[in-house]
Amino acid sequence: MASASTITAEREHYLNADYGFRSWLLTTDHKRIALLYLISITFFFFIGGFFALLIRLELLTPQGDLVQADTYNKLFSMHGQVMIFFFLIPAVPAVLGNFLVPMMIGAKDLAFPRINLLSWYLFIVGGGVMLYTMLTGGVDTGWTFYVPLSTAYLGTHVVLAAVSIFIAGFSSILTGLNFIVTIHRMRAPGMTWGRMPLFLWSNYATAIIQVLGTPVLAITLALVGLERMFHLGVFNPQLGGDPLLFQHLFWFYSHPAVYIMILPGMGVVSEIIPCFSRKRVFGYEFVALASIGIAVLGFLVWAHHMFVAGISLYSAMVFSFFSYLVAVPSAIKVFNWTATMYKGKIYYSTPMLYAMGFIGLFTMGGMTGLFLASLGVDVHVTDTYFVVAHFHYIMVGGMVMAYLAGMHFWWPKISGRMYPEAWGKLAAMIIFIGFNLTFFPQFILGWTGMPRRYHAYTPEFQVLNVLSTAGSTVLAVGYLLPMVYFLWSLRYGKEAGDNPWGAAGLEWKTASPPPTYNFEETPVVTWEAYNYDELPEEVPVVG
Amino acid sequence: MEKIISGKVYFTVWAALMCLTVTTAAVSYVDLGQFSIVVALLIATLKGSLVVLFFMHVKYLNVKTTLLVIVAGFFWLAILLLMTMTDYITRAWS
Amino acid sequence: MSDSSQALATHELRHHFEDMEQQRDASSMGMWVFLITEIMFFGGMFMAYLLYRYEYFQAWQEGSQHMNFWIGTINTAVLICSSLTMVLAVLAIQQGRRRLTSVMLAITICFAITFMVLKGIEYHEHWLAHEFPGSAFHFAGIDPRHVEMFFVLYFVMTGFHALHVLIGIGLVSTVLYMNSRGHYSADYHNPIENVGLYWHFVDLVWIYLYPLLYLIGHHHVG
Amino acid sequence: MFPNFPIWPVRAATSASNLDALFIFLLLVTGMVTIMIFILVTLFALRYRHDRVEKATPILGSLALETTWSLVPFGIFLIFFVWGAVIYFGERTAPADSMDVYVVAKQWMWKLEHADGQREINELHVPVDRNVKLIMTSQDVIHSFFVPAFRLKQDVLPGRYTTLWFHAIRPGTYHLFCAEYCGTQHSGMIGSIIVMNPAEYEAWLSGGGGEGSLASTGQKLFQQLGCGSCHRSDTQGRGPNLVGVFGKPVLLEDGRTVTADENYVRESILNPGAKIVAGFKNIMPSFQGVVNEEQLLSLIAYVKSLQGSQPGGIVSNRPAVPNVSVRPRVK
Repeated sequence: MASASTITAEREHYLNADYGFRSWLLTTDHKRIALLYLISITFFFFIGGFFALLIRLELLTPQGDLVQADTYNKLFSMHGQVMIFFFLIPAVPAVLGNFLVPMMIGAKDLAFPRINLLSWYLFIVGGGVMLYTMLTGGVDTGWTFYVPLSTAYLGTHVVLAAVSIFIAGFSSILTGLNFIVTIHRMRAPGMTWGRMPLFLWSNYATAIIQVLGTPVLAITLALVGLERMFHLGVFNPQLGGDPLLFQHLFWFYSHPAVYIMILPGMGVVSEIIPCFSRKRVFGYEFVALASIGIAVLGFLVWAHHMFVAGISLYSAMVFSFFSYLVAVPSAIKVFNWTATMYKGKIYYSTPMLYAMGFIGLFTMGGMTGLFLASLGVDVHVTDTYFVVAHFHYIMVGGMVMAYLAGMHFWWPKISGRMYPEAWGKLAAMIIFIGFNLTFFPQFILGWTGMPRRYHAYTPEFQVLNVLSTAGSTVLAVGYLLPMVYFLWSLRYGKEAGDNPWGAAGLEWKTASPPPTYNFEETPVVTWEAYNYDELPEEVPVVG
Repeated sequence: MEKIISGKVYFTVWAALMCLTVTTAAVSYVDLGQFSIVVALLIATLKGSLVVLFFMHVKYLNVKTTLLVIVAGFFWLAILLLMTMTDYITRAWS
Repeated sequence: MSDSSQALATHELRHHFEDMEQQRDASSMGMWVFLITEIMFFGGMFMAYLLYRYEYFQAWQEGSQHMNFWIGTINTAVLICSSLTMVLAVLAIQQGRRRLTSVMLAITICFAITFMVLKGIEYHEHWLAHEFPGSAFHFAGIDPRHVEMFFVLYFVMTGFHALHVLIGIGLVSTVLYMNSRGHYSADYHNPIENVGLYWHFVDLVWIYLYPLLYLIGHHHVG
Repeated sequence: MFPNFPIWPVRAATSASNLDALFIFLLLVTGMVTIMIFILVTLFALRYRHDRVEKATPILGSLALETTWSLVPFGIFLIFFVWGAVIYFGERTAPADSMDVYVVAKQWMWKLEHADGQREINELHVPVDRNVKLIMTSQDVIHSFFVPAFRLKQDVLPGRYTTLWFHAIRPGTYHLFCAEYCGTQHSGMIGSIIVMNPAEYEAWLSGGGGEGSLASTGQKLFQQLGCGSCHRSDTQGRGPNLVGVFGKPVLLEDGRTVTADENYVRESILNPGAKIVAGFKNIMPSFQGVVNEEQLLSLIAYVKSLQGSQPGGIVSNRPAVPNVSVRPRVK
C-alpha cells in the first residue's frame, strides 16, 4: 500500500503544498475546501449559539424582561435559520464528507472539484446575505417562513433572508450532486458498493435528499419572495391562495432536511463504533440499506408537521403511518450499533464517548419522535417545547455529538496532530451533561403545555426554564473547549502518524495529513469494510 | 464509447414532434369535457418521451445508473404531487 | 480520429479522472443529476398549478381562454426546431465536423431568440389587456381573484422558463465560442453534450407548459 | 401538587383522559426500550472494556436478529399508530348535539361568540358536561387554539373555518394559548377557558348583555344586505332557497357535489362565482370586504338556523335544495 513515511517534516502534503490566500481561495482540493467549510460553519455555529444563549437568558424569568418581544422573535428566527442552513446541513457533508468521501473510495478528488469550490462560494455569499440581514435588523419569521405572516404582515427583512437561504440551498445541491456522481463514478478498483464504508452510504443517502428536496425549498422561497414583493397571490388567502400549500411545499423539503442533518451523523457513528470495538459493524447490509430507506421514506412523511394545521383526516393518517415506517430503519441502526459493541474490545476514546452519547441521545430523540408521529399525541404536544426538545435531541444530541465525534476521530488525519485526550473526554462529559440539563426539562415543559416561540410565559413554567437555562451555560462551556484545544493541538499536539486508531478504511492508509492527491498511487481494494479481525487488536494511541 | 445516431433518426423524431404539436393544437378545438386535459397531457407525455429518449439519448445510454437518476427524478415529482393531493382530495370525505 | 485531436483530448483529461471514459460518464451523470433538481424546482410550481386548477377549475378555464393560442403554438414549434438543431450540433461534433457544429449552434440561438421575442410580444399583449397581476389587474368575469392567480402562475411558470431559455442562450453561445476556438473535437465534446441536455430539458418543460396553460380552456373560443 | 413545577397538565376534558392513557402507554414502552439500550450500551462498554478482553469476537450479523428488531418495533408502532389515529378521529368529529361557539382570532386576541349572542374576548365560558364545538377562523395570519388541559389544539386559518370540539369534565379555569407563531405579541395571545357548573353557567348567560342570538343578528344583516330579495323562502327567487340547505349535499352547475358546510357558505358569500348551484346563474355580487369575519359568522349562524324552521322540509320544484339522490339535474 502506498503509505508515506512517518517523518513528516519535509514531506509535502495538502496543507503545505502551497501557501497564501490565493492558494486557499482558489483551491479545488477537496481537503482544502473542507477546511474552508470548517472555518465558515464554525463561525456560524458560534453566532447561532450566541442567539441561543440570549434566548435561554430571556426565558430565565416568565416576564419578557431582557429583550423586547420583537427582538426575541428575531433571536429564535435567526437562531433557527443560521443553525439549520448554515451549520447543521453543511456540517458533516461539507466538512467531513468533503474531506473523506474521495479518500474513502480511493479517488484523487470529487468528480467536480471546481463545482465543489463554487458550492463553498455560494455558501459564503448566502452566509454573507444572512449576516447582512442580521446586521440591518434581522428577520422574525421563525425558520419556517409561514405564510401569510411572512408575506403580508412582518416588516422585517424576509426577502433578504429567503434569498440567503435560496443561495445556500444551491450550495447544498451542488455538494449533493458532487457526492452522488463521485460515489457512482470515482470508486477505486475493487471498491464495490458492498465494500463501501457506511459513512459513504449515509452521505450518499444524504446527497439524494439534498438533490431532490432542496430545489422545492428554493422555488417555495422564491414564491414567498414574489408574493411579498409584488403581491402576487400564491399562498395568501386574502389574494385567493392557500397557506397550507406553502406548508406542504416547505415541509416536503424541510422534513427530509432533518435527515440531511442526521444521516451523515449516523455515518460517522458507524465508523467510530467498529473502530473502538475492534470488530466489524454488526449487520453491515442492514445499516447501509437503512440509510437509503430513510432517504426514500423520509420523503413520505412531511405532513406530520401539519396534523393540526387543518389537513384532511385521511391524509393525516397516511402520513402518520409512513412516519412510523421511517422510524423502523432508524431503530435498526440503533440496534446494530449496540450489537456491534457486543463481544468487542472497547476503548473509551473521546470519539467513542461521543458516539455512545450519540446512541443514547439519538435514541431518546427518536423515541420522542414516536410520540409526535402518533396523531392523537401530536395534537397536544406539537408547537410546544416537547417538539423543541425532540428535535434538539436529534440535531444537537444526535448530529452535533456525531459531528464532534467525527472531528475528534479524523482530526489526526486532517491536521496530522493529536488533540489532548484528557481534555477531549472532559469536554465530551460536559457536553453530555449540559445537553441533558438544557433539553430534558423542555420535554416536561412541552407536555405540561408551554407553547414554543413564547417571549413571555405563565409563571408555573419557571422552574423548568431555569434548569434549562442553567444547562445551556454548561453546554456553552462544553462547546468552547474543543475549539480551544483543537487550535492548541495544531501547534503543540503530538504527531499523529498515518493511523493512530489502527482503523480500517482507505483514508487511514495514506499519510496524515494526506498528500494533495490523497494517494501516491490509486489503491486497489481487496478487502471488506471494517476488517478489524485482520487488523491489530490494540488501538495504538488509547491502548 | 458513445454511440453515434444517424441524422435520419433525429429528423424523424422532429417530424413526429411537429405532428403531435399540430394534433394537440387541433384537438383543443374539440370539447372533450374532462378528457381534454387527459388527451393534452397524454400527447405532451408522448412528446416528452420522444425528446428524452432520442434527443437526450436516453435510449442509447451506456450507463444504466443515469436511467435510475431519471426515474428517481420523476418518481419524486410524483411523490410531491400525489401525496400533497391526498390531503386536498380527501378533505371532503369527513 | 486524428493524432492531434487525440492529443487535445488527453490534454482535456482532468487530473483526478483515470481516463476520458470516466470523465465523460461522470460529466453526463452530473448533468442528469442537475436536471432532476430542475425537475423538482419546476415541480413546486406544477404543484401549485395542480392544486389551484383542482380547486378553482372554472377560473382556470377562464384564464386559459385569455392566452394567445397562436403564439403559444408557434413557440412550441420553435422550441422543437431548436431542439433538433441542438441535437444536430451534437451529432456534428461527434463526427468531428466543427464548422457544421457552429452553424447548428448558431441556428439554435436564433430559434431561442425568436422564442423570447414572441414571448415578449405575448407579455406585452397581456400588459395592454390589464392581465398583469397586481393593482392594475382587471378581469370582468366570474371569480376574478382566482383568474388573477392563474395569471400569477402563468407568469411565474413561463417567467422561470424564460429565464432558463436566457441561460440556455448564454450556454449555447459559450460553447459556440469555445467551438470556434477549436476546443472541441470528436473525442472531447462533453460541454456541448451537456448544454444539449440542458436545452432539451428547457424544451421538455415547455412541452408540458403549453397544454397546461394554453389548451385547457381553448375549445370555448374555438 | 407543585404549583411552580408541574409535571403533568390538568385533565379537564374527556379528550384529555383518552390521550393520557395513550401517552402513558407510549411512555412505558419507549421508556423501557430506551432504558434497555442505555443498559446494554453501558453493560457492553464495561464488560468488554479493552483490558478485559483479549480479542474481539468477529460477528458479522444475524438475519434472525435483524428481522426481529425490524418486525417487532414495527408491530408496536402499528399499535401506536392505530391508537393515535382513533383518538384523532374522535376529537375531530364533533357530535351532532354540540353547542356552537364561534371563534375569530386576530393579532393578538381571541374573540369568541356564543350562539346566544354573548361575546367574549380572550375568555370562554362553557358549561361542564356539554359538547362544545368551536368554529374558528382568523382575520389575519395563522393562529392556533391550544388548551393544554383538554389536550387539544387546532390551527386557526384565515379564509377558512376549522373546527374543534370538547367535552369538559371538570369546572375550573384553564389556559388558552396561541400555539402557532403569529408575530410580535404571539406570547401575549393567551386567554382562559372557564368551565362552569350548569347553574353557574346559566347565571352567567343571563348576566351577559347579548344583543339577541347570533342567528338573529345574522337575520338582521341578511335583510339589511338585501339577500332576501333573491334568496327567497319560496321557489321564485333568483338565488337558491336557503331553507334546510345547511349540512346537505348541493349539486353544482359543473356537475360536482359539495356539502353545504360553514366553508361552503362562506365561499358562496365572498366568492359566489366559485361554486354555482345547478340551475342558477352567476349573478350574485361578491361580499368580499363588505362583511367582516364576525358578520360572516352571524350570517352562517342564520343560514344554519333555517334548518328546522320548516319542519318536514317543503320540497321545492327548483333545485335550490338539491338532494342529489332524488333530484335530477335541471339545466
